[in-house]
Amino acid sequence: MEIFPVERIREDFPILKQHVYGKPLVYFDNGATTQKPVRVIETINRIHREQNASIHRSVNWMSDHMTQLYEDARKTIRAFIGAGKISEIIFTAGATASINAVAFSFGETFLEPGDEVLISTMEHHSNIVPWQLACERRGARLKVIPITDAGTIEMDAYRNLLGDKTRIVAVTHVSNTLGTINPVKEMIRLAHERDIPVLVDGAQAIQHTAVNMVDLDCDFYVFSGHKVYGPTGIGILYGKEQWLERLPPYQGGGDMIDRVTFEKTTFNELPFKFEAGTSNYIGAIGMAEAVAYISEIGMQAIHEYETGLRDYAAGLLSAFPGLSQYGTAPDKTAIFSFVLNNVHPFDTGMILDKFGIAVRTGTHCTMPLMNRFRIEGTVRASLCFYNTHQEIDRLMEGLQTVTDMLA
Amino acid sequence: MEIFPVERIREDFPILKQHVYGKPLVYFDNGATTQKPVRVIETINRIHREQNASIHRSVNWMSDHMTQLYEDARKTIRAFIGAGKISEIIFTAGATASINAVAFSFGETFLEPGDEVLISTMEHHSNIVPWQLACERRGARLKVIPITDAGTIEMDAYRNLLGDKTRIVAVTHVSNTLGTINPVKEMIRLAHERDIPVLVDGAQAIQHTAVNMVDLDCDFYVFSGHKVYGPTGIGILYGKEQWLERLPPYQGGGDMIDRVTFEKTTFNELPFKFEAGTSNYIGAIGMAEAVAYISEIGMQAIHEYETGLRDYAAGLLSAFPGLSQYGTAPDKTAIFSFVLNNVHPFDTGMILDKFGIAVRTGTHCTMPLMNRFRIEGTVRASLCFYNTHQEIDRLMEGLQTVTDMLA
Amino acid sequence: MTIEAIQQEIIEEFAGLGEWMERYNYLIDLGKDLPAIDPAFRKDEYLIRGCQSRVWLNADLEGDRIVFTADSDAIITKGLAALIIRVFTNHTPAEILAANLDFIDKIGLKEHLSPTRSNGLVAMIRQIRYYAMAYKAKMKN
Amino acid sequence: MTIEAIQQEIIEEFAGLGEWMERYNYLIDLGKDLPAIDPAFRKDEYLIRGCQSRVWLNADLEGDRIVFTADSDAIITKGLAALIIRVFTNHTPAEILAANLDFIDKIGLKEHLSPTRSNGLVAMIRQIRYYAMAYKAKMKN
Ligand SMILES: Cc1ncc(COP(=O)(O)O)c(C=O)c1O
Ligand SMILES: Cc1ncc(COP(=O)(O)O)c(C=O)c1O
Repeated sequence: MEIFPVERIREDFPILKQHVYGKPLVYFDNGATTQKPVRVIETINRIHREQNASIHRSVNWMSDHMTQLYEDARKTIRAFIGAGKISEIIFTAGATASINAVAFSFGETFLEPGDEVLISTMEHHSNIVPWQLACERRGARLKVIPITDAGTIEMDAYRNLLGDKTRIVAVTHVSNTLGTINPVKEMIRLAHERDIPVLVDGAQAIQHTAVNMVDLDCDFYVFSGHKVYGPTGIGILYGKEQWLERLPPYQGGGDMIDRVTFEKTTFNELPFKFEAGTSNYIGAIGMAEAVAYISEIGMQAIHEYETGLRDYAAGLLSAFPGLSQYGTAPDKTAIFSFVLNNVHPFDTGMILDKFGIAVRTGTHCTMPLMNRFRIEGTVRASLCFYNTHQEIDRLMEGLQTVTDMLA
Repeated sequence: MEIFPVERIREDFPILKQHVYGKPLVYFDNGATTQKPVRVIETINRIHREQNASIHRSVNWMSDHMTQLYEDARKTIRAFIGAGKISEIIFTAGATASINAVAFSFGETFLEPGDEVLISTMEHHSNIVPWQLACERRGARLKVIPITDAGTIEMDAYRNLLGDKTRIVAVTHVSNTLGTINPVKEMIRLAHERDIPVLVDGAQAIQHTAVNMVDLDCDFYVFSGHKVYGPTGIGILYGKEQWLERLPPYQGGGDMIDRVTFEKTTFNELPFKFEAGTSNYIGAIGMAEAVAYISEIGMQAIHEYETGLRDYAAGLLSAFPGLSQYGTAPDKTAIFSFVLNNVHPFDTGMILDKFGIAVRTGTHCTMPLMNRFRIEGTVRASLCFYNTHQEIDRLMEGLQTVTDMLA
Repeated sequence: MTIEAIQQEIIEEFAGLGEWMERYNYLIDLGKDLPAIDPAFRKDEYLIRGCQSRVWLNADLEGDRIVFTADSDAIITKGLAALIIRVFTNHTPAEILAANLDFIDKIGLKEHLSPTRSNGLVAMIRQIRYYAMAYKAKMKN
Repeated sequence: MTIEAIQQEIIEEFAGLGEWMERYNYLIDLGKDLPAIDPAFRKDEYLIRGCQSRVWLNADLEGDRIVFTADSDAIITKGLAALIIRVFTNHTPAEILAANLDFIDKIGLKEHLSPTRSNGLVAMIRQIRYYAMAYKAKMKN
């Protein structure tokens, strides 16, 4: 195996040179948002300076050109996630917007009173609340797949929960709090045996591992640009064409229509049916650039390097006295949630902050998961391929200081 | 009156130096999207390079700092539109997303079978389709205020249409096709006499004229960042607190909740209740920078200069043989919709394109308005404060060539 | 003449023309010369959707060859449609399906065939191929 | 002592401390020294919402002065809460409402009072003022 050129890669991310309180920044909050490589920054910059024009339905050269870049971005995303068709790639405002679109449109069409929507205990609020709202509107019920103490799906329980009333399964590919990589392919297979479609929340997976829609065979897959080294305000909804065609549009507005009269509106074809209003075309192009960047590094190389980081950090954290980890599945990403004995996560976070180490503390938008473990919150360090072993050492030093000061 | 320093202002917009087919770009498609001043471009650039971190619920310095910038952006927008409270300013993905949010949430709560929603003939599809969808869902009816041949609201008809069944009025402040500035203040007053709330679509007004929410007294006001010299993927929903508090949330996800259990979710306070998921915080800060920029130039100065441009262009276009203008209200912005006798708008647009003049042709997402005038489309030139009298001359030369070639 | 040869002929015609204005004038003339489509076909069923300038297209089988007629409400589009018709009409489905359409690029009008121009020509060419496929299938039976 | 004088006293205490670690250690000691709040007040009604570290606050009127007690589950927050209590407790509503709270900035802990820190202290101070307003109104009657 070649050595992963992490130092060279860090050069691509200007922000990694920042100092916080005079200390070099250790950015371990990648689960919240990722930093942007210079290619992405410069692409956005260049569009703003030289190319910006509104897309679609235009005769002028600049607009033609922007439209081309936007539709090329769609192709880049399609290739990146191995989707079958261009029309299956919908640009949204982010993962949350994507899930809301599906929960609403699917709910309106396929949820009846007494029906069930199946999610897991480890879902992010963005994959809970939209389904709660849809269930409430349609008189359907939310069912929850339990998890083990290690933070993995209880597969037997899952099999039993898949029932005649289950209309859709919505499950995260990777847990944003625990790092657990769920066996989504197997879960999809089991659901499909009963003709139940599956939405996979890929917000924490897409940046760490190669995904392939055709192979995974999921019905919907969602993620956010800002978590995959791209800009904010943009995300993806992948949906199988046969599903997207059957769903009513979510939002109304420009671009998503074919003809409008006051009596009746007919809708545009896919993917435009789900892209109401002026889309964030600059964001879309920026995201495609991010995806092109990590594709060049190679998802396999990223995965291997991050696995190395994970094992290194896991070893040190496990050996740290008085530290409890949440999420100890063998198959997980480099996300670590932990609590130091008798130390409030917030205190830990505040002291780490003084070391220039950016972590997140709290419930990580997974309150039901916190309830499952009967805790109020954790400290979360979430790593990615521009992080280093030395940075993990600095985290450990920081934790030692926290212990010295507080435990 | 001071002379408006248009040449100096043009220096702030790098893209205005571009050439198309070897000709200096004349950008007359500002109704579709506006260009970005260097301040906005550099703000986004700097955040990407030095400051990016996810906002809210964090203990680390970078995140604190980003949150501060984001909440400051909200304050800037509040001041810019003269809203009473910070909590009334909601960041959305754009005008279309804002209208969809209101149409959905208002519809769910206040629309019953037989109720009426009142819009005008000149609405953009983004202010038609969301209401159609809401009406369809709730069994309500869409009623339409007619307009005059000059392209103004028929006020008598409006008074008569305001009835016991009218639940909300949704009307554009400025028509994106005609340029008409509607008497929204008076329309709001009339609706309020009957306790009917009013949503104003400010997508084409906010960049051309000073607005004040308290003075206007509208209940909702929406606009897009990309049309007010800011980035794509960001917009504003202003809503009076008493309305926003009564509406259910639109989307579910992170940040908009207070507590989540699988049984019950309670929602966060305003404005967060309506900001589900990671918001486009970089877009929000970019938009605030844009708004700060035009505030410094001064909305009054912009308005006066643009009025001068409008009068100059209107005079030349009216004198042009065989040219029919649509939208001849005395009170209008520098948006011109026209058709040359026997020449398809698309042909006109294609030839103007070769002169480096970017206009838009077609229905401009206002098909019902096209039906009203019994036309298939128009050529639209939409100007703003960085445009010049010389550019208008170039448009006229272009139109002369179109006539020579085609009429 | 083969599809290839017709394209070559068009390329030579355009080679004699100067910059965009001459080319557009030529297209405009071609558009004016193209007879209006039979009113029976100027209907929604024959309309190519999703574009600003409307294009109507009809295809009839005469013997083993397809004869296309087309129209547009925009004259430059109509001129381009005339060229496309001239290339494809009176050929067998197999010839049409095998053809490599590259003349538009070579006569400097590429942007008109970019999928982002909403002039309907890309959709028109797609529709021509659909007709060819349909007639080919029909002829097999 | 006046609110102003207490703030001055705290500023002097901190002036003797070195960089952040000494300050935090001092806060931690203050937090540890602050007695746990009466369990009767460690309830949701007394909880300051919207923050990661939970802060409970109670206020009783003794004569014409308000006595505050507070608690937090995070120790640094609790130390800060102890300082804030020390400044405000045992003063009249009028004094509290007139006070200008600037010591936190001066002791170099400003970021803990930024409205973006979700430690609940900003909300705690707001709540202290609400109590003062409420008691002031009550005393008028
Ligand atoms: C009057 C009007 N309303 C709404 C919109 C929709 O704005 P956006 O596409 O940015 O959501 C537009 C812009 O196209 C508009 O001109
Ligand atoms: C697993 C998971 N799902 C969904 C989301 C929501 O993503 P966004 O906030 O970008 O919409 C997140 C990010 O916070 C996440 O981690």
